[in-house]
Amino acid sequence: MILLWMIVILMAGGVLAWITGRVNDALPRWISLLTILANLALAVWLWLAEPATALVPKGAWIANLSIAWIPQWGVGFDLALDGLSLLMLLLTFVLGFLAVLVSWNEIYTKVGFFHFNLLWVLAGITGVFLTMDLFLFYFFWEVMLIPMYFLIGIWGHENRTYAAYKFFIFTQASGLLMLLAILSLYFIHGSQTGIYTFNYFELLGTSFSPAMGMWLMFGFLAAFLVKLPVVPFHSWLPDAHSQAPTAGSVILAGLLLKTGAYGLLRFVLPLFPEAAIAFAPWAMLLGVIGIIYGAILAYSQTDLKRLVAYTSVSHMGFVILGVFAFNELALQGVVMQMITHGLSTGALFIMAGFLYDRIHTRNIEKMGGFWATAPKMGVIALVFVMASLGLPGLGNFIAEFLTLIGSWQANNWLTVFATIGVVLATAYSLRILKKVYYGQNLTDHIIHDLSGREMLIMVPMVLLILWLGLYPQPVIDLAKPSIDEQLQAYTNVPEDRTISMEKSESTTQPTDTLSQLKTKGGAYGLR
Amino acid sequence: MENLIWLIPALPFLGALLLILFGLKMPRIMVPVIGAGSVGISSLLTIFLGIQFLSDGAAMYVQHVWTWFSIGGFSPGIAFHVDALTMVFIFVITFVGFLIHLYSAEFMAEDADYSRFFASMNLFVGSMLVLVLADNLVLLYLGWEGVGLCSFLLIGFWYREPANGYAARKAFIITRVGDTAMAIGLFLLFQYFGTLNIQEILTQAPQTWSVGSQTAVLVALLLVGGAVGKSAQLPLQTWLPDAMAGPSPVSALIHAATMVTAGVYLITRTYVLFELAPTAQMVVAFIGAATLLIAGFTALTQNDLKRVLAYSTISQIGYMFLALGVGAWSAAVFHFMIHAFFKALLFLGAGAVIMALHHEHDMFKMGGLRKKMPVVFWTFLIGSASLAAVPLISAGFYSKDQILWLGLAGGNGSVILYIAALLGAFVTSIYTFRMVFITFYGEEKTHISHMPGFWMKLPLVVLAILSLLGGFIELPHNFAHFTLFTDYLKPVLPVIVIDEGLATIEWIFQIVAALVALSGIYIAYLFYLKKPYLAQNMERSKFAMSLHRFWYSGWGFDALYNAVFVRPYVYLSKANRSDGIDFFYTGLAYFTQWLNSLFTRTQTGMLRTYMMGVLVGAILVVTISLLL
Amino acid sequence: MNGISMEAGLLLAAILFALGLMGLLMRRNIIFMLVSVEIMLNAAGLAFIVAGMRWAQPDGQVMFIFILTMAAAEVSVGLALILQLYHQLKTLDSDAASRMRG
Amino acid sequence: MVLDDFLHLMPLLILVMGSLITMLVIAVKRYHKIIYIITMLSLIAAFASLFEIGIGEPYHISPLFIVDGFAIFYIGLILLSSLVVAMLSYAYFEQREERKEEYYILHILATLGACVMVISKHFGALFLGLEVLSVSLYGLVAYLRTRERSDEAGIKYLILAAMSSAFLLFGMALVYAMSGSMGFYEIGLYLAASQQVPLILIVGFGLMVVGIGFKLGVVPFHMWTPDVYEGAPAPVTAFIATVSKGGMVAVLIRFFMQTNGFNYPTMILIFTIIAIASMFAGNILALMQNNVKRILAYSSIAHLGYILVAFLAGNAMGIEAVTFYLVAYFITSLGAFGIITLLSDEERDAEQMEDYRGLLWRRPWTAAAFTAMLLSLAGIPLTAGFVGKFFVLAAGVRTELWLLVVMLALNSVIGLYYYIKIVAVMFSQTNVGHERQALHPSAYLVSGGTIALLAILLIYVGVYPAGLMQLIEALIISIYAPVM
Repeated sequence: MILLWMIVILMAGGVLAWITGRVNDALPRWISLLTILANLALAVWLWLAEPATALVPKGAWIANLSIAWIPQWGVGFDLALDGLSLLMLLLTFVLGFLAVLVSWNEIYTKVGFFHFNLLWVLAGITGVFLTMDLFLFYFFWEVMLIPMYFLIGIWGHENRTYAAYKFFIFTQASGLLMLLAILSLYFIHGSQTGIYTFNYFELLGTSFSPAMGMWLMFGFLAAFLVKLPVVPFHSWLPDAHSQAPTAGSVILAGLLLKTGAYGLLRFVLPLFPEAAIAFAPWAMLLGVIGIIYGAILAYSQTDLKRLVAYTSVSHMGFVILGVFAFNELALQGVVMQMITHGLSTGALFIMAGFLYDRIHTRNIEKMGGFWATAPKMGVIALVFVMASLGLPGLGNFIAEFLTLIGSWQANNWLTVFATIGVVLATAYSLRILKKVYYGQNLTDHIIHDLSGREMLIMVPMVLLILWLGLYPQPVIDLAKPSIDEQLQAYTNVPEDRTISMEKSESTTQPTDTLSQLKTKGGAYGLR
Repeated sequence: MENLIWLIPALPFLGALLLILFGLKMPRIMVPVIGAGSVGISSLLTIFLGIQFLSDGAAMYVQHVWTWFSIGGFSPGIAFHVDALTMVFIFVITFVGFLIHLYSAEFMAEDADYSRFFASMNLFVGSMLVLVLADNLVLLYLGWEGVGLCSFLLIGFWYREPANGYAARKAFIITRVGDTAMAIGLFLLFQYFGTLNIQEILTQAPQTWSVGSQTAVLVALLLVGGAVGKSAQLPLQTWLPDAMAGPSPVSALIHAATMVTAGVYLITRTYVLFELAPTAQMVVAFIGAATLLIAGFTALTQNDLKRVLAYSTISQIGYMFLALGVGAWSAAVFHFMIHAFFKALLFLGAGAVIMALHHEHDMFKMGGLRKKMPVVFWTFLIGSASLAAVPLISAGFYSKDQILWLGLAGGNGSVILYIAALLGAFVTSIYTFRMVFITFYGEEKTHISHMPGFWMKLPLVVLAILSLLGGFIELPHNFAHFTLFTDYLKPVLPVIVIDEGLATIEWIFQIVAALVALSGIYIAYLFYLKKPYLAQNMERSKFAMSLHRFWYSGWGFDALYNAVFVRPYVYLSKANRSDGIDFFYTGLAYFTQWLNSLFTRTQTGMLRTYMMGVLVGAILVVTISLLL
Repeated sequence: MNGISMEAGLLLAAILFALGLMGLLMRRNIIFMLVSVEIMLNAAGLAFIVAGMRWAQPDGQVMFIFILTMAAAEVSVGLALILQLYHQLKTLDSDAASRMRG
Repeated sequence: MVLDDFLHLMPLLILVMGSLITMLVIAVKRYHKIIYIITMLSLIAAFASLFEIGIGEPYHISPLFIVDGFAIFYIGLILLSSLVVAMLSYAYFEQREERKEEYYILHILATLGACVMVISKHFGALFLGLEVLSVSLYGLVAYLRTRERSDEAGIKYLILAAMSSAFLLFGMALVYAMSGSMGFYEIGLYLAASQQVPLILIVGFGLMVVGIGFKLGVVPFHMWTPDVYEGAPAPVTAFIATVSKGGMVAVLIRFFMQTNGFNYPTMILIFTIIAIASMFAGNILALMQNNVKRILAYSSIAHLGYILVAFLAGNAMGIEAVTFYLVAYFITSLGAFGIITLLSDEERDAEQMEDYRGLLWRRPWTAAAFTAMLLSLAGIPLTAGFVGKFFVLAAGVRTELWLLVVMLALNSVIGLYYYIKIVAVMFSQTNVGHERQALHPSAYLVSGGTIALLAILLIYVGVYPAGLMQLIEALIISIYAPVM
């Protein structure tokens, strides 16, 4: 029931904010702040009430809820929460909270309507993370787009309309393909078992011909890969991210992209094991291409937000790389990546927003030497830049390290290239630092340092990213059961893609790895 | 005591934290107190720890602070491992570090970003300690990257100067290239052992791999990749000279004494893997040889005082690599320690000089400082003597002579290596004293603005003493059987086997080495003090000039890398700035628009057209139904 | 009228229909268009009658009467509209009535 | 028996009565409100009378009519939508100078015609209904005589409609000539009996397709739609978009069901081509259009294409999908045209994109409602349109019409663009430059209420479609019942 409440609270809060927005501007801000805080409290309570360690014996599911909705089609209003969803929810509410704070002094027009959209996006995202019914999933999947479209289209920067169209059309197109896949799955399952239902758990057992499985998986992938995004389906992202208002960018980068990753974990892996295994090498290849392509483009951008946008293209490459490595390390890495990337990129967008407040440009060629007058900002920027280049001690390192060490078990060469991507990451990340904070101040504006409110936003993020970097265990424990759940289908896959604890004795004779490399893990599919 | 190990790295971190949080608010005097104080305390702790370690003769201390993360049996911890090898390193890091902090307290006193400086320095000392204390490779990697970050911050410390920013970035990126190789090495190790705990790997490796197994070679080489990056060896040496953009204490601490020797530490730490991979070890030896020569010759031609020192650092680390390559583990570590002393000393001295001549770096604008700054001069002279390995009196002689000797007589030693090392020694003594003579002799060219005070002199003196006496704890066999250092390291590092045939005639080689060093000094004296015109004459010849230019540019590596990697990458990136893939989608959009304009033409608004449409439709429908 | 085969009758109707269609397409004067439409309708009616003859049922004629009435109604409305249009356009050229397009 | 006939024809009879009464009242005294009320009453009464008819066995009034659940549902749908149109019309015509009263007569008669089509099971009845509908539509389209666009639209519609019905009739004649009967069912029997279907008959069917296609406004018989939509008064446009097309769809379904035309690949092929062509033509034509009425016209072409996809599925689910989608589409387009009506003033209809610039900040609720309608047309969740599209896709996927389904998906993406374009305009800032042509409609409670009602209905169906689906299932079932 509490799950339903989370969504209802957000939606109600949104409507309330809209209505009160006509009275004055302060109210909606406070309302949405409180709404999100309430949900955050709920989520935290859920977490503390369920010590992660207790999950392991009694299965992954912490809480669930099922209400009949469209019985004719076997559509139910099924919500369920496991470690993964809980983590995503926590991230959602934290970032939502920050998004509200960020827009506090940024949004002055139509404040009420703004917060309505903000809260409804969050509601949609929450729904996506919670639902266990494919119809409902698609429903929420679409619901979260409209308000996002408005956020970009109304409060965005100069080129907002174009960006909004692009975002909307890309996501819609891919979503419809997923819808087709969902429907076919529905009918296939129905014709096999006679039970026509969209329920996730029912559909899990469905079996189909390899070709069919492939097609269905592509249907789902279409939606998730566009959302993630994976090169070459990424071109909506830079526009959307750079044109959206700060809060919008934060939610886009921090949450919307994660719905794609979540979809991969929750649906693609367990529903289509054979197809996934067959497709794995190509998916990982896409991931690597994404990592490198994103990094290369990020390096030459002059629009700060656009630069950061391309860095997320690069970082999301790690996600798909890890997902299709099918082992615990990699998936843990992916989950970490989802969270830490949400924080670090979110923070970078917020910093960009702060700078935009001060000098009214996003062009880094016009910046420089801000460290002199804004040391606090500099230090915090330093932290998150380092996070984005994966400096150990910060959360992103754990994520990337686990992802890579996991994907190495599956495919050596691709992992090597992915690792090279880290060097490129260094190049573009340091470029931010150098262009913005080093050198001489070229603007005539005097850059004043972070205000109290801004510190209130940034400091928690710094603490979180440090915590995740130095003691990520709680997160890992929380995610473990659900990751095991997703991996069930892969426990009987070829030995060489499971992580090689027992390798040490299995290969005591002098083995010639160089020749093994090509035959390892996902790579066999490439032949 | 061994439960307090964690304090050693923790204290500098604490200092850094305090300085970051309150650095801007606290009174100026507090900054060095916290900065130097924290390092000082941890150096004291180190000394206590060392005393206890020696007294109770334990093989190693291990302290497990907390489990970093734990997934399916893979659980690297925040855990510290202390053994003889580590002791040497943490001693050097904390003690030399402390001295340099003291020095900086005065050296940086005028700088606006006083607290930022000390914060970064403390952060560095902390990370460096983590690096050497780590008991697993992941934690080591943390320290490894941490020092990289601090080096980046401190090279770019004077950030208003764009050049410094570039230098900092260059350093970070190039070392990151090496780190990537190292990371892949870690993946490979994990794949085979399912753990990254150093000791476990070292014990399991011999059972897993036989000597010469390809995997072992691969792993070793990947680790070497990391090492050459950090230690500025071929082919990744180009960043270190530019790194001199940082303040002199930084160069002393990071780019001479400690960080750049991390590579040496890494290889020594994982020596078992290298013994399993002779090929890789050979590679290390030859990298060392090549580097020490190239860097040496480059140093000959530099005018910038600090760049000379930078290249000499590269070349000295080359010696260490050579030693590692031939399996003279303890010799390498010994040279590391001695080098830390005298090179730190030299940089600090250079710093004092540069500061005195208000930030003048060019040697040829200096001169005649011998009388003006006696303390600096004498300490600098001692340091140079040690660097040039002046026989018997200087510590450098003992450490380097050992390497020369083992390079020939050691297990994997060979004549080529020996000759390279010898030639290197010769060049070293030339450029060292070239530096000394040009800087301190001759007539004064620039007015002296600032004389070093007590806090700057003290470290100089202490380090000078160390670089004189430090050598006597390890004497060549034929002097007296007095080898404290090797014996001390014996539990950790195997003692190298010596070709007994040569052992009898070791004294010949010692004399050769001594003569080489002295003759080098004499040549320097001849060219740069007695008969300067000789040098000018030589430089007039076309060949010499081009050679000079070539060496001056550091054998053209920078140009090469720019041409091969940097420019193409930047070009590619800029060329594709507006994302080629996007054109496909925009093209799609335009196509539909074009279709629209096409279709719109059918809506003429005229009845005739519409009726025509209906008729055509009818005909089509009928024909279709008739055809089928 | 037993001599005539149904095919012949239908053929005649078809020809008539085609003629009407041609007129409709070739004429630009709206009134003539209206007339041509009438012809087409009558062709249809004729076809019905022929068909009715074949099956010896009254239905054909019934339909024909329907068609006639409907045609009448259509013409009346049509003429009224044409009148209005003429007031505005001062012409009966159908192409003139093309202000809505695109 | 005869009495029973009357009972079953009650709704139609009431409508006839209504039209007559209005005529008489006008003869006595022109009084807009009275006429309006009479119209409303007769429509409501007709609707109420539907509940008198039990949904038992299909009731045949041989040879022309059949009254079954299917018919009842569609009649109900038609009556309700024409009721809504009437409600909107009052405000619209109140602020216009022409004589308003005759409008209602024509309105009722058109509705009557549509109802006749729905219950027809015989060419004669079909023809009657069709013509009653069309002839009164000629009048309605050109009702605002003084506007040249209106007349132009009228004349175009008249000529083309006449032409197409000529085709239809000729086709019917040919079919009759071959099969010897005009009842759908008998024709079905004949087809079933004859193993080799005669050529002429096929040609006949082909010609009939022309007539049907024209009324549905599908490619290539679609060209009239934008002009007529633009020229006709907004309420009439709404009527054309809903009632007349709905009636035709009903006939199409019944005809196919009773002649089980789904067994004839030729027909399937033809309709497949038509469906795909309509989807593409409609959406692409609308893409750059700036006249809202024309946009809706083009989009209606596309939507008919979507409906055909479900129709081609051919099975029970398909028919249900068609019906459901039709309902959703009725609600939506009534709402959309309703809002156009609402915003129109005496000079002209609010059809230019500019009229909607910044509407959200001028009339937030209207804008919100319009947004909802547009999103529903685009098939975005929380609206009826989404469920409708989902249903259609489901039907298509079930019978594995992959080509059609993918085309549908692709097209709804293209369609997205122009719906969103309108929304974007409504949300964009108003700058003073556009004040010049801002319309000043006089607000009427009844129209506003209607819109609100429709919006709520839209959301309700979108969020909880189960109820409507039950109703449809319950009523539609009769269409499969074997006839006599």
